[in-house]
Amino acid sequence: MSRFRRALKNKQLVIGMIIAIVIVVLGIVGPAVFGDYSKQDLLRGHKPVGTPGDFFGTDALGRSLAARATYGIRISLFVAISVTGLAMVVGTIIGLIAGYVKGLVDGVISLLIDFIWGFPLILVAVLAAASIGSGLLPVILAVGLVNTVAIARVVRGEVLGISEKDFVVAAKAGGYSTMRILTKHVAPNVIPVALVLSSYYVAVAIIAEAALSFVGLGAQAPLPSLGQMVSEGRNYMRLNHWESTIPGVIIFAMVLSVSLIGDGLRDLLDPRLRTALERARAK
Amino acid sequence: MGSQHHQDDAVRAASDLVDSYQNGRISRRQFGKGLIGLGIGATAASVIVVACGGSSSKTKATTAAGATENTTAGTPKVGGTLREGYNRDISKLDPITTNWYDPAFSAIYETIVTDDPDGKTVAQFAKSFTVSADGLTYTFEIPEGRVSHSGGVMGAKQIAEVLTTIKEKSFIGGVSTVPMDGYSVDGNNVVLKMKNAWLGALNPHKTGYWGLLNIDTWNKAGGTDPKSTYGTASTDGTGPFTFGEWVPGSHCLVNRWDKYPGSNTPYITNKGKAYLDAIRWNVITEAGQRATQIEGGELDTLIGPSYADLERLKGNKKLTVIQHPEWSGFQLSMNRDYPEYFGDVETRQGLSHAINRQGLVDAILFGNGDATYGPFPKTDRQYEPKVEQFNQFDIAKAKDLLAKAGWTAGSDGVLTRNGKRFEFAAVVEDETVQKLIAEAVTQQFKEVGVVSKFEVVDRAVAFEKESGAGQKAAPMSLFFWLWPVPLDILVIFSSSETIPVPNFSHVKDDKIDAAVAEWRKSGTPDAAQAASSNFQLLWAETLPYIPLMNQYATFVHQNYVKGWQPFVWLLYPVYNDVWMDK
Amino acid sequence: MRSLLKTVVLTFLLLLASSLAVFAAIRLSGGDVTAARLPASATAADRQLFRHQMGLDQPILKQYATYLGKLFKGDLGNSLTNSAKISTLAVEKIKNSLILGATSMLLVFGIGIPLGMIAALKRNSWFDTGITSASVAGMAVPNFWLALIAIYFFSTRLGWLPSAGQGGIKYLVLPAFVLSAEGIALTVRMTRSAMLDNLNQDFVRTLRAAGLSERRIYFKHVLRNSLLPIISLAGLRVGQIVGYALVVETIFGWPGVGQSLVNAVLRRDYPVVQFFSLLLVLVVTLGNLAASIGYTLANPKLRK
Amino acid sequence: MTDEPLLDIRDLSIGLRGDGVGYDIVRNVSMSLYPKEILAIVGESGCGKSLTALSVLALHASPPLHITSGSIMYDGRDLTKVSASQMRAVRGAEIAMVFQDPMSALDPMFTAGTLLTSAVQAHHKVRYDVAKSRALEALADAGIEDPRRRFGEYPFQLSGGVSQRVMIALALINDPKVIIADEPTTALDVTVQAQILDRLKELRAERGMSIILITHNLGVVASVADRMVVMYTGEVVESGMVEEVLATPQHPYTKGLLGAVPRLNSDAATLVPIMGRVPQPNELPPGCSLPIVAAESSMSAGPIARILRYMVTP
Repeated sequence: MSRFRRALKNKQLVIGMIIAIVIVVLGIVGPAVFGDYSKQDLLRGHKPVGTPGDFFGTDALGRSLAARATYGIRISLFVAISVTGLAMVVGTIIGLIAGYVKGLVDGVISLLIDFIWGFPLILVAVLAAASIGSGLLPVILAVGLVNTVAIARVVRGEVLGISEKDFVVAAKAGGYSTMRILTKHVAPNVIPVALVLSSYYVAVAIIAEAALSFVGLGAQAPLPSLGQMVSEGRNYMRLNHWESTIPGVIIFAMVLSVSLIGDGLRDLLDPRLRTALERARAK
Repeated sequence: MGSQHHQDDAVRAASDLVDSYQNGRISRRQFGKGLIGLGIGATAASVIVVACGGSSSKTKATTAAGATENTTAGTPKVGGTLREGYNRDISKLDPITTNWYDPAFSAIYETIVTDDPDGKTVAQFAKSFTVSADGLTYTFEIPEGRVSHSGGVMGAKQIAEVLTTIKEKSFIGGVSTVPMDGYSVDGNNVVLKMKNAWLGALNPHKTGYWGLLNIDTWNKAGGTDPKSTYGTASTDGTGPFTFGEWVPGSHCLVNRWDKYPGSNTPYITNKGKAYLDAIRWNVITEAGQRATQIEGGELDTLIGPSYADLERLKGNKKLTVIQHPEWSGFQLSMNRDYPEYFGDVETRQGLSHAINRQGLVDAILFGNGDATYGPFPKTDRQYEPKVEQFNQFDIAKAKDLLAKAGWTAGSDGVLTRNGKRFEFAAVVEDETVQKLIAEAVTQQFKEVGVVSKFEVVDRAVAFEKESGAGQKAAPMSLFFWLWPVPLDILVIFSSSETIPVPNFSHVKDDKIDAAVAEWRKSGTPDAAQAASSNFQLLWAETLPYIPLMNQYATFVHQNYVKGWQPFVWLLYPVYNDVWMDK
Repeated sequence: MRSLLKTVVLTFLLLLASSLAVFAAIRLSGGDVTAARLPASATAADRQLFRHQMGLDQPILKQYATYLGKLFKGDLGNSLTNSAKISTLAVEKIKNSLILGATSMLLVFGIGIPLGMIAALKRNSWFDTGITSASVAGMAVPNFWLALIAIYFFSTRLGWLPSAGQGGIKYLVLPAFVLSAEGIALTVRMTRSAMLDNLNQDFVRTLRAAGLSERRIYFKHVLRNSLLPIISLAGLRVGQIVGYALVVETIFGWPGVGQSLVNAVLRRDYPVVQFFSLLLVLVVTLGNLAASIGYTLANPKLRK
Repeated sequence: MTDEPLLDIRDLSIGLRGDGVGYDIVRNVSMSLYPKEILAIVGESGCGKSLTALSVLALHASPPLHITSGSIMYDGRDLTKVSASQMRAVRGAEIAMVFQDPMSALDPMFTAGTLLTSAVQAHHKVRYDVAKSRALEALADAGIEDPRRRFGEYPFQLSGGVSQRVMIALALINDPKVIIADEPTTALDVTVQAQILDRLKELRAERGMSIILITHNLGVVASVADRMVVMYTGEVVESGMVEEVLATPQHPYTKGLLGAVPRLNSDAATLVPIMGRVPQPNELPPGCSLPIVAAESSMSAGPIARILRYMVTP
């Protein structure tokens, strides 16, 4: 209860959660409420927000901006959350192994991790698109790889610190199996860090998906990705800026909400973890 | 006498109609209807109008005041760099190996003949030219003492060699299939011998692909080798400007050639070297930015602003907007190597009737274009208006035809025939207008239960995907073709000789082949018109391709730019007359 | 210093490995130039001959070795799209990207560090709140959208700055700011928290007790300590700039490596993709290396 | 010893303000430092002794800590009321401090020499070479054997003992009248502790300085200090000459402290721990600070208890 109350007192967390809930709800019910995102009406193109009959405006082909944007949220959330979630699981396991086993295994893993971590997600995604072609797949692969590595890196660092701690040393001395020590003693201490970090990587993933779609290497038309909507809308900034404003604001709000949630969770955490997070999120 | 009188009335009526259309009082559609109402085809009307001293294809120039400005008025000033915005990336500046040509071609190169603003063929590099009475021999008189930019001699021998090289080695030279025996030298003349008389013989020669260059320089730089530096690091033409710099994706710069002896072309008023010091084409692929840049004074001239910005540009007092219809257009190929989809005519017609062409023109081009129902745009001299009986937007008819072809809707609404769903992949070039058309068409097909999935690719990749043999080619592609004379080029899109390129639909149809052959043999205007009408109607009915629309070419210049006059017969402005009053 | 040498050697090896990975990915992914170079009508035998001539039938490692060999001789091959020599293209593009990238790096640190310092110094003031909120927003706003907004206001509406293209300094302003926006926000944040952290360190009290002026403590001691984490992550800033340059150059029509790479990927112009991606991998790697060298040099503990 | 105190702290209270809390951590503390004497302030961690010392040079974290009442008289001035620049002139030049943990109290990015010369130049407009020679002197004065070498070394290269000597050099360098040493030996091992304390005593003799020595180690007090002040929960509970206080402690807390000191001649088993913990100021019943040793045995609960247990158990 006290933890919950403390969370409620954290403004960043509360605001972030509210925005996130609104966006998730929009992504879930939006397409049902606003109808078919591909339905066009060529005579009703470029309508601004507030037009009777097309309250949230339309794009060049008279398609509902609201229907498209909410469907875009779905795509974005799918890529960002599911892939980062997977990355968290894999990254945590790799980090646990590297940090705990040490030696050559750790040497090789951490060398690779450090190397890949230095690469910007967008470059990796573009290279992926160059080798397997445009679409959501290269974005998913790139987000998966970079986020796995990023999480593994931090988890490894945490594990290195924790495995020096008395309770782990004691557990080792007590003859517990490595598996048991990792799962019962080490993992519970690093998973919160991995979780909070993931929220930042979700933000990175949302931006990467949008940016890739914006330049035409991500989601392909007529699938309405937010980045692609911004890209299509930019030709009509003067005519009807909503075509790029609506998806633009949504991307902004999504990234902002996850960042705020991340910051809020970080503040709720042990200050010892804060430094680690602060450094890790510098990415 | 009576009949003469009747014709005068018709001429006046047509002339008024053309006038109304040109001044924007009536729409293209009304114009077309008006012509039909008068009982004359557009082709006839344009002939009449030309006879009257007007021109149906005259370029429209509007300023904010609504007045048409004489853009060549005043005493030319020498100097300055013209900054021209261009909506495409600039291809390499080699006429022979490029598959697309850009405005810099008309600054660097001259062609042997060209079109004048009235569409009449006139000499450009040649001093003069003649056609034999049987239409089998074209003789071009080559001026003496002309050299290329590098100083190389450009005599009859050299010119014949260039033309032969173009004919034999260039991709475009190959597909243009002019029925010719070849070029030869006769003293100061270059002689073109035809296999049979054909009205279209000179048309390819007016395009940038036939730009005259110094063949020795070209060979030395590497010829057709992909590693050739010709057109990327240097060029060697005879035009008023020389190669300066070419940075793909960014810009291209040419400088005045001070040894330019002046133009032979009658309508070019500047008979000496160019006024401008240099011209720089800036590649601006972002549609919205093109208008912003010319409004901001960062550009002097602009080719192809976004249609979304057009009204605003027309309202700008500092700018002049010039528009004319493009010969080129948008078509949908239907690969016959997939007969399960496109093998029968009812299916093709069903798909075609599902398309709301006027809607596309209105929504995507903001009305700056025409729906097309046959292969040619309405502005073409030999346009056959009867094609408009076909391919009108009619969902019910579309559904009927598809049902007649044996397609039945499945539980999810998607049509199925013999267990095969009507669902196929398609290809579209990565360009704003084409992408939007593809998205719109996808949805329109969906309305009749057909699922198309367009993949957006670059122009080069699209070409690759369109041109694959057999099942390797995409089942459908949306493409925009570029050529100032559709008659010459569209026939080969459907000829069985040109599978897989550029007959992207892989059509093998005896009737169409016969129509093409007939057209290639037409030596007189009447024969040409008859062959052309036959071909157009056949195309519109049997649909080797689904015609969509053509767009208006749009040009914008600052009012201080003089002599920059793009006209309908050429793709790009001519630069020798251009000067800036600032 | 020894560990630095190790880092350099390892980085070089990893660079080589990753360049091979990029090479192989592009080659194996159907990035066979045959289809692009030969006309569609070419026969299977023609294709086989072409592949042999181009060395495409060799094992990938051998092809890679050949490629590297040519690379070191300065033969980068030709673009498939316009046949231009890549070495000719590259010079101009690299120059442009360097101008934009270096300006952005300057902005990231030249603006980010001072703003972060002021925010830390005046913590909890309206200025601090403003800067901190702006940096949160700055990290969340997608830069391609920021670019559109910036173009809309500064070029389209106000007409102050050109929206695209190249020319004088004024052409550089918008792309450089958009490219560096997120980096500035992050640097502000990091600087602020590092400054605040260090202000609470024991050594600050010692210096105060010795009678040093606040200004000297702040600008010499606290700043120098706070720069360490900023330097250690400067490599990431390089990476970030490189990554975002792919998008930002495209929007502003800035003819640099990023724009060329994206276009080449869209066009499947593999020789260009190959060279420019290797180049960017190199830049990112060198950026990280430079940052770790900088960190070593700035940190007395590692320097000795 | 004259009767005139060099430094006179009167009724000093320091409060914590902010975030809806407000209470005094140090209450009505008075103590005087006379010329050439070593005054020890004794008490457990958290009793306010360091805070009192820090407040002399206004080095307490402010905000959230504020001096709420009282005065600190030095050289005819009330240091609680001087301006920031006047205070800066006092720091290091008149009153210097030596801190507890030398490893973290020295700026890791600068050499010992830079720190020392900066300290000189903060008070005197002298050339660098002058400052440098003073720094070398100070290092020698602080008992460092190879001053030239140490001058160019970074804190991480110095051992704990040497670091603390550098700190002392830093305190000595501007020849102050008072040195406040806040647990200067806690972080050091025993032999080094003795050397440092001896050095402080010598300095007092050589230079005639006054020293305030903050410690919780009564052994140190007994061997070094002249007078002592015992603080408990933010208040002074006992003060007087060292011999007297140690011989006849009046206050139960002082007695408790004495009982907790291991003696060489006694059996380890007789070591008496002080039960419980120092109550937090906000936990004290109003007006009373005498549940002196709250014999609290609930050490198994609460985070602080956990930390304590962690610290107590080996």
